[in-house]
Amino acid sequence: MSTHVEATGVVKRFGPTTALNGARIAIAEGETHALVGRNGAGKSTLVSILTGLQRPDEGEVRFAGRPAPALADRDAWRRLVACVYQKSTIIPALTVAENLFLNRQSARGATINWRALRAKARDLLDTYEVDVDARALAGDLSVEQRQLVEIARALSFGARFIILDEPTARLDGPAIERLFTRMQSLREQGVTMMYISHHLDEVYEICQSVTVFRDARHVTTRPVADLPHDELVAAMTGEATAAYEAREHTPGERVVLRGAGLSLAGRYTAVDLTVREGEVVGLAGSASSGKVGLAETLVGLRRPDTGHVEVNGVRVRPGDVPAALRAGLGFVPEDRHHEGFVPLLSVGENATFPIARKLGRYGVVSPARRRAKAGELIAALDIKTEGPDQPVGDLSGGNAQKVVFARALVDDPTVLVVINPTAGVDVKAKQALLGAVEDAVERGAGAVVVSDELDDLRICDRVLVMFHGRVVKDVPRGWTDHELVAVMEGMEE
Amino acid sequence: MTTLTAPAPRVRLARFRDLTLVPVIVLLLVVGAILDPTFLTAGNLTNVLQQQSAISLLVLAEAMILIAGKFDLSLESTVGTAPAIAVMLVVPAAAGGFGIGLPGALVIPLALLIGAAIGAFNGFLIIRFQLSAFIVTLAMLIIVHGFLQGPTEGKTLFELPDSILYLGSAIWLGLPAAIWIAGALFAAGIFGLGYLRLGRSLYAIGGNIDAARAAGIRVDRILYGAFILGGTLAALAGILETGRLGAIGNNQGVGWIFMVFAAAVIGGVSMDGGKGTILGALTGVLVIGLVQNILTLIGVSGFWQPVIYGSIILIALMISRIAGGKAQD
Amino acid sequence: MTTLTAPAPRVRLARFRDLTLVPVIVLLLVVGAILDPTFLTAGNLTNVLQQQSAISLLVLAEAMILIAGKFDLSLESTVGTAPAIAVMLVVPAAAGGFGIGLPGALVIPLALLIGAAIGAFNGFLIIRFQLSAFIVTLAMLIIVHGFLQGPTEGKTLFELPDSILYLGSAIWLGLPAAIWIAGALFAAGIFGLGYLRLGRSLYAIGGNIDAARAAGIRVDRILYGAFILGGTLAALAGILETGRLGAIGNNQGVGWIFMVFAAAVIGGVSMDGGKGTILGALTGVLVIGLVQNILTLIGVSGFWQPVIYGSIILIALMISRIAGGKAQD
Amino acid sequence: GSGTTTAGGGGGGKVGIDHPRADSDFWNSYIKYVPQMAGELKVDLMPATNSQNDVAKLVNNVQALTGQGAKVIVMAPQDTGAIANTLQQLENKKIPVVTVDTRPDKGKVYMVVRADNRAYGTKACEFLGEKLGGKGKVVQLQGALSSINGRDRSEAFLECMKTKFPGITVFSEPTEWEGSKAASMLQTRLEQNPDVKGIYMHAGGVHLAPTLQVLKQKGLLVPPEDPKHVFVISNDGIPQEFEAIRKGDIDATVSQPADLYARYALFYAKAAADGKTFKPGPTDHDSTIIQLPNGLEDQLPAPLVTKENVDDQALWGNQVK
Ligand SMILES: Nc1ncnc2c1ncn2[C@@H]1O[C@H](COP(=O)(O)OP(=O)(O)OP(=O)(O)O)[C@@H](O)[C@H]1O
Ligand SMILES: Nc1ncnc2c1ncn2[C@@H]1O[C@H](COP(=O)(O)OP(=O)(O)OP(=O)(O)O)[C@@H](O)[C@H]1O
Ligand SMILES: [Mg+2]
Ligand SMILES: [Mg+2]
Repeated sequence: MSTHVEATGVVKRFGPTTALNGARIAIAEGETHALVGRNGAGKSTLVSILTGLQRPDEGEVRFAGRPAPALADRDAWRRLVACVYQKSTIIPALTVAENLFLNRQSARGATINWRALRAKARDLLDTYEVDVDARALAGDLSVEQRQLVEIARALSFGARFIILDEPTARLDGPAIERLFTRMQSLREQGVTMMYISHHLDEVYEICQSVTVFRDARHVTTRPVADLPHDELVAAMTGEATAAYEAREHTPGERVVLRGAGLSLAGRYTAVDLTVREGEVVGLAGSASSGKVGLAETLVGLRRPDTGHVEVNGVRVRPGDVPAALRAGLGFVPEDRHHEGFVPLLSVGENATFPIARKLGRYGVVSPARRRAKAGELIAALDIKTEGPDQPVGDLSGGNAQKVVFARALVDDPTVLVVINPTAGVDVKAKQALLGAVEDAVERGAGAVVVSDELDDLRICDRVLVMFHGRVVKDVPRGWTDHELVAVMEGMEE
Repeated sequence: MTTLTAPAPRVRLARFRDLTLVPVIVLLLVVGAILDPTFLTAGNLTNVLQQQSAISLLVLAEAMILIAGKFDLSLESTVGTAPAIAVMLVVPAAAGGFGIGLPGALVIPLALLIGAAIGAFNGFLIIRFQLSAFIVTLAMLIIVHGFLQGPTEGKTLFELPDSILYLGSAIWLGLPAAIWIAGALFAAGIFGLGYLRLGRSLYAIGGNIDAARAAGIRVDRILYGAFILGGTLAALAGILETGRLGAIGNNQGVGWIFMVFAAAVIGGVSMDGGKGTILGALTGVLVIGLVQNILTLIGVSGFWQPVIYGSIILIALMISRIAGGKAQD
Repeated sequence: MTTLTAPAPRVRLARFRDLTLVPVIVLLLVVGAILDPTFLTAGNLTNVLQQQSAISLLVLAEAMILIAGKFDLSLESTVGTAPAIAVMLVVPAAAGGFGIGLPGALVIPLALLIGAAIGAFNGFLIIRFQLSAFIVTLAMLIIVHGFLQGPTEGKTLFELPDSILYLGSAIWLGLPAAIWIAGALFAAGIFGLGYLRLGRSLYAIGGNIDAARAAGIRVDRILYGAFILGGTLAALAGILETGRLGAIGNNQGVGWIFMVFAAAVIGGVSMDGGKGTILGALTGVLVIGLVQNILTLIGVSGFWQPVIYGSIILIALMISRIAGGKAQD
Repeated sequence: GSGTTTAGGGGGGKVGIDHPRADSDFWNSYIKYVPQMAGELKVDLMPATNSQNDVAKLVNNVQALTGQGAKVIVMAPQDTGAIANTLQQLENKKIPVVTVDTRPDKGKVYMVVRADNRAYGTKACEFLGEKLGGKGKVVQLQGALSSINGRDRSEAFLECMKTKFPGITVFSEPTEWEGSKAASMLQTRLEQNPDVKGIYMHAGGVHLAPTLQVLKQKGLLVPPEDPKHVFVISNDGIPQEFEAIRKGDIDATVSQPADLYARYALFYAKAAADGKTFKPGPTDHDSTIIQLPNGLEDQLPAPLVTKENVDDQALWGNQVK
């Protein structure tokens, strides 16, 4: 088998940060090649270099033995490689159809036939079983639907090399399955793929070989079959790491979070929910189940049509985040870019906004105390950053997620609501984040974990499964994957 | 797999969003007709269109640039400076020219070229040096106007070659040529931004410049094009205005830019880029033109006119907000 | 961790980014001193500071509003209208007043209150109705100026109560009071936006309004506060200017807003929100003031003055871009 | 001819009037005189329009006025070139035009009613030149250089200084009719040249208060006898200037006759509507009509007001209430 894509000696610096330091990768023709590494290891940076968005400071990229085209020649790059980037490349103000066929709406110079374009888009969406209206504005889609549109677009180019940078971080089980089926058939057609994910079991499921990056360098490249799970994790983290063990909790009697008679048109109907101190409650459900909408209502991001929310016995004004926070809530929103952090502000400021009033008197925020507090959080959550003063916008995706987590935990909340808490977070960090939730619960807090990932739900004492906007089942600890998925898919009442 | 949102009505709404000002226009037509019998005559409405034709070209240019996520304040200065410099290159020194004496037939191409050059220079500073478009074009507004005031020493140019007067004063098929020209350019704009890949890429650039770049759109080249086309349209607006007024005063175009923005934004073009249509911008121009005309006809006191005028802009803005259903930015 | 480089240099760089215009200021001081011996005298530099004190308050207000991701054009109209209406509430009808005859001591509080009210109304339209801040405040610029022109019928108010003249003309400890006032307010602004919870939340709001909301910041309340404070500062600027000029003309403040934006942006404040500092904005004001002073001293021809002036803004912008190292927006 | 009312009882037809701007004291006085004079002269006046110093608006307004049936147009085009086309169109429609304050460069006018702006500049120059004894430094606070009046005053002042008083250095400050700019520029100039002894202000309405404020701050607001006195001559003739002359703060002003502008603009408008014609030569109101290539011009007197004649009740500035 010949080498389809090869990068050697790649160095890329961003100011004082070295994102890639002599890294290399070689991907054989027709294989699906995994690239794994901890958050900030330089994976996405390599993607931007392999797709011609950025020029490496040093090193070389070759496609089928030929040097890569000039950076300005975007058409040549697009013929060579298609990509699902980690950062969204959807244009919210345009329709789904136009996003799918951006810059190829028509033949060069020809008039766009919108009707035909929509039909083509519908075909494409059908092929990939993406259930969105081609005419809808992309900005109105859910995070997940947007991701599906991006995937459909990347796969539709007919490129012989496709890169997928954490495509599944925002997808639920069935969507992931569909994606894998699709990738399988592409591979059968001889398409080469590079696949990035923090779900290592996915790597074993669909990839033939794997490259591990650590601290901006290449560590190893091996067939997946030769690399057991433990060794893979050890290669990524540089040390042996045991699998995460969920702990036992002893829920108390006090109810810390209550939702009573909550309904929101189009999202969920007649939901009652109580969380006691020391208890972790999961919220699960497949696409459009309404779980995210419900969780956002609990934290005050949405105002329900009916019903109310109590935090620590205090009835919180609906749709009022500050009131919920003051009542003792901490939360991690679904989309970190949207509601999670202010990119230009530092790690320290982003993490400490909810406790700013405690960092000094008379409305003054003491930078020294802020830095000290942020330092603690950085250490506790193992955030890879130059320090509390680095802007969050410069962090890698997973590390930015940890900053959002830090913000949720900073005020020692007695109620924690986390939505897809480990999206895009590496194995070790995932353990740190789930551990942080459990620590808080052991201190007497109650937690709600909303997630598409079964691993996250394993720490829950019970899982509420939603289907079409209703809570259909309360599943106690001890479920198997198969059971829970069956309930989520509505196959079992 | 059930998507709970009903997509169909949403899309239909989106299409009508271009036309949120149509009720306002109808209202203005009714109010105008009630307030003054002259208002609804063909003559008066033709006047309104003719009066708006020059400024409408600026709105067209600005809408395009705004959709691409940029900004150009200097257009208003180009309206005076481009035709003036072109004229001065052509007319003898006695008539206020430079005494170079290029042939009179060149005056329109020269003016358009000067407009294009100003646009290119703006683009150069903004794209190449990544400077703030607002401040670059603000400085250019001052500088370009200085290039009218400096060589003319503040004087009006009124001995103009016939060629530059023609377009702004001719009548074609019973309507002023300026109306035909503006109409044709708007039609081209609506078509170009609606049905050409080049036009659509302006939306992509304004909506998410990184995504546009990743999709293979030649962002820099297209932005240059937008600035150059914008400058050229502003020069053409200047030519039409020159023909309408018969001379080039030192204040030609000065103060237009605020109205241009107001027209574009109440017409649904976002200041943040990526949103709005040329048709919407056109309705914005019409609203502004009709309001001005009605205020003139009913003869509101000059002292209070600004208050009424500003209030009407606010009301139009609210209507466009309510009908459009989306927060503006 | 190989990527862990020492954090210290980065922070230091970031801190210096506020001061990218300092070399420009030094250059202007040197050039000025060479061109004219009067330039570097204490008297002249004091004059520059006094001349800039009123407009600097507008820059302070605008910088704050820009950092919060919003926009206020109407500040320039408040500069004239707030003190004028306050004066008219106080002076007798014979002196151009409304004949209400409130006590003269109230004139300053009244002016500040009017400024605050204008800011609150802007905030109401922008925050409550989610209208485009640019166009709302553009319409308000026109309307507020109409509220100066309407009641005065375009006349200058010459007979003013002493209280409103005091601040703009008094000398405290050998320096004009206006300089002390502007200095104190800038110091407060630098401290407030750097170290107060409220000030920091302006950055959060401007940087990502949804994240700010999710972090528990009372976004709407703080934005209202920014607009109200902005209007109040503009009214105070009007009071200082009134004292300096000894009368309130119909043009007071008109045309300032462009210079205000230029000063803020060359001083490093982003038009996109969330970026920049008050100290940076202050250096922007100083650059503009020194340029104006030097141009006056060397007596450049009035006709070409705009060209030179605009070019200097462009050059300052480039220096601030190169020294700052980041693309502007 | 003396064929008075020819048409029906309507008094000759409607007069449309456009005001140039509403943001200066002079024009405001003019605007207030207009309805008063219309009453006195029994002119059938349509509601006035205002072109806010924008010739494009003026053109639009004139179109609207003729559309509404104006038989005569009174206007004050601040841009005298760009109105040519409009005048041509009005001539085609046989609508006579009276212009106030400015003389169009091209296009037919029935009558231009104005005081000579160049004469203002010359008068100011002569006054200052004599007071300074032909030597020293003076500052001229210019209006906007893009306005014909500002330019006329400025050019005439400079020309006169050059020819009659070559020993005087003139500093010209372009203030764009803004008080703020005037104050800053004057302050800077006085810092640089503390020996400036004369100031010519193009517009009392906007320049008066700032100038006095700067002089006061510099301790230069002293009586004419004092050697530190700076001679100040203004332009406009508004009541506040008279007040300042009485107090000795400034020395003179050129009174621009706002009342006469309004009166004779309407007088000639009515005459035009009635079909009367005029010939060059002296008139019955202390003025002269001169022949222009494109019409006639009645050059109204613009008296120099000093301490001696400041209380003359005939001055319009003394009649404003
Ligand atoms: N534009 C940038 N400016 C500054 N630093 C950057 C930039 N992009 C990436 N970095 C830095 O480069 C390093 C590598 O980032 P990269 O995004 O490649 O990591 P990753 O392996 O994709 O991580 P994740 O798994 O979290 O997505 C990080 O330390 C990050 O902070
Ligand atoms: N901004 C929006 N406007 C209208 N409908 C929306 C919006 N966001 C989401 N929806 C729709 O509301 C329904 C419920 O969404 P919600 O996010 O609560 O469910 P979910 O279980 O989290 O779904 P997913 O797993 O796909 O995110 C879905 O059909 C979704 O498409
Ligand atoms: Mg990544
Ligand atoms: Mg979801």
